Amino acid sequence: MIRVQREDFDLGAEVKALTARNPRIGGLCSFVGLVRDMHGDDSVRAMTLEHYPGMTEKMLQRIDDEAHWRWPLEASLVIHRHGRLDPGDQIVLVATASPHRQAAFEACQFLIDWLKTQAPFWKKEETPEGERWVEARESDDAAAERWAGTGKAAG
Amino acid sequence: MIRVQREDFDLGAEVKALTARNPRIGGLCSFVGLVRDMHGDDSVRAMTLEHYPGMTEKMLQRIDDEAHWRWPLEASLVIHRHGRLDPGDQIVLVATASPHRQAAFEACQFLIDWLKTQAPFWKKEETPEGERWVEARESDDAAAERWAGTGKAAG
Amino acid sequence: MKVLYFAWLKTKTGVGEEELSPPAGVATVAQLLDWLEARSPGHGEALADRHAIRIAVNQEYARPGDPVKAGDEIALFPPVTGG
Amino acid sequence: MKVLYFAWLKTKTGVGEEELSPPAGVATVAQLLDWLEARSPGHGEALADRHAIRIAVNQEYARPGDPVKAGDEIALFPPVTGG
Repeated sequence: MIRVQREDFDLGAEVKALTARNPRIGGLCSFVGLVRDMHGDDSVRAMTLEHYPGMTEKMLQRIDDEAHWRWPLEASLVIHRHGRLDPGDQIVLVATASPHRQAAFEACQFLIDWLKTQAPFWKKEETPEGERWVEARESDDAAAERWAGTGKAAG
Repeated sequence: MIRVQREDFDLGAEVKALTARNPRIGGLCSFVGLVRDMHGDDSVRAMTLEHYPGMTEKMLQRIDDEAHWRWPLEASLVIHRHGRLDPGDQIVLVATASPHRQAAFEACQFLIDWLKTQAPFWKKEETPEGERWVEARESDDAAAERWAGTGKAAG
Repeated sequence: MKVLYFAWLKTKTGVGEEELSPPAGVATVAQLLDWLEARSPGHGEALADRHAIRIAVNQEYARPGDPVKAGDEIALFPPVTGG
Repeated sequence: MKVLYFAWLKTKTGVGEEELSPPAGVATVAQLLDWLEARSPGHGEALADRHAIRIAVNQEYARPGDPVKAGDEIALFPPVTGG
């Protein structure tokens, strides 16, 4: 399940809804990305997330489908916010539930790694020196590359 | 931070308390282990978690300290329940917060992998054929072995 | 054909979205970028470094040799930085 | 010396905790297990397969050759299965 929204989200409530009444779930892994007040040596006062409505949902849905194909997931959720955010604010939530913990962990990392290189979002930071667009990081490409094989993962 | 308790826990509230007012945190990873209604081909009606009071807290604290030594964590939390639990109930929570998502993911996996092989808890399952003590799984030993090196991980 | 610009490509071109009818010779992504580059100094600046640009055709990632045609939705943007 | 039994070791010995004073010859974990094994048929059954048992001395994992002495807290239990 995927959602793109301006509003904040409630990790506890989202996860509860995701796992409710499914005793096949043995492990639930979640990741929340937050706005930091620093980027390298520069302080960040606020951030704006721009996105490409339509393509964003399409890419997130594809990434989510891929995770379900690769791992034996009982449920998954991706929420990504857009708009203006302050330091400490939540940006993204990825949650995966599986009978086995290893599958939950791997699928969760896969989703956030792919999302960071495939989903059309762009961050603009407000610093004391003015606004600037965040540049893509090579380490994010490397993280996504780990999952480049199309083979089905072990359960 | 570690806690051993009979009571249930609230993922959302725990994570909120863990990350509150710390804008250095860029990523928060959490894992919740739940009671499944099946083990292999057998149905499980309920489960009782026995533990070794004193040694349990000592081992969990050591595992938590080790995670902070290996990764640049801003905060971490391990909660493990004991007593009688039903299918769908929460057993354990591990949460890690770091400036970087990779460190948060790795530390979270490290904590749950080590906990499963080092912390003195034992599961007894109630099945239609009666009660039985769960046997340790080789795959859990293998998962913990991945972290056997004592070197400091990349941030 | 609708052309969308995101992030600093929008800032530099000064436009978020434009409805265009390129000439018959514009049949690929690369040919479209060459044609767009000449539209204004802002377009020229935005499209100067092709390695810094990602392209989507009808909301799918595309390469320079991929075809473009009337009715397509083309998007130009920098490498993504969400998550 | 306090000896604790957990999980199926408690079930088989029929005791969760006992206060004991082993003879002078019992100076290591291995010697203690040999001595405990003879205490009752239940102890004998519980301690039959040493590979299935983990030992802690004063709440630290211990090996067969590690020393034990008066005042120690010794715990015997199967491989752990929490998490």
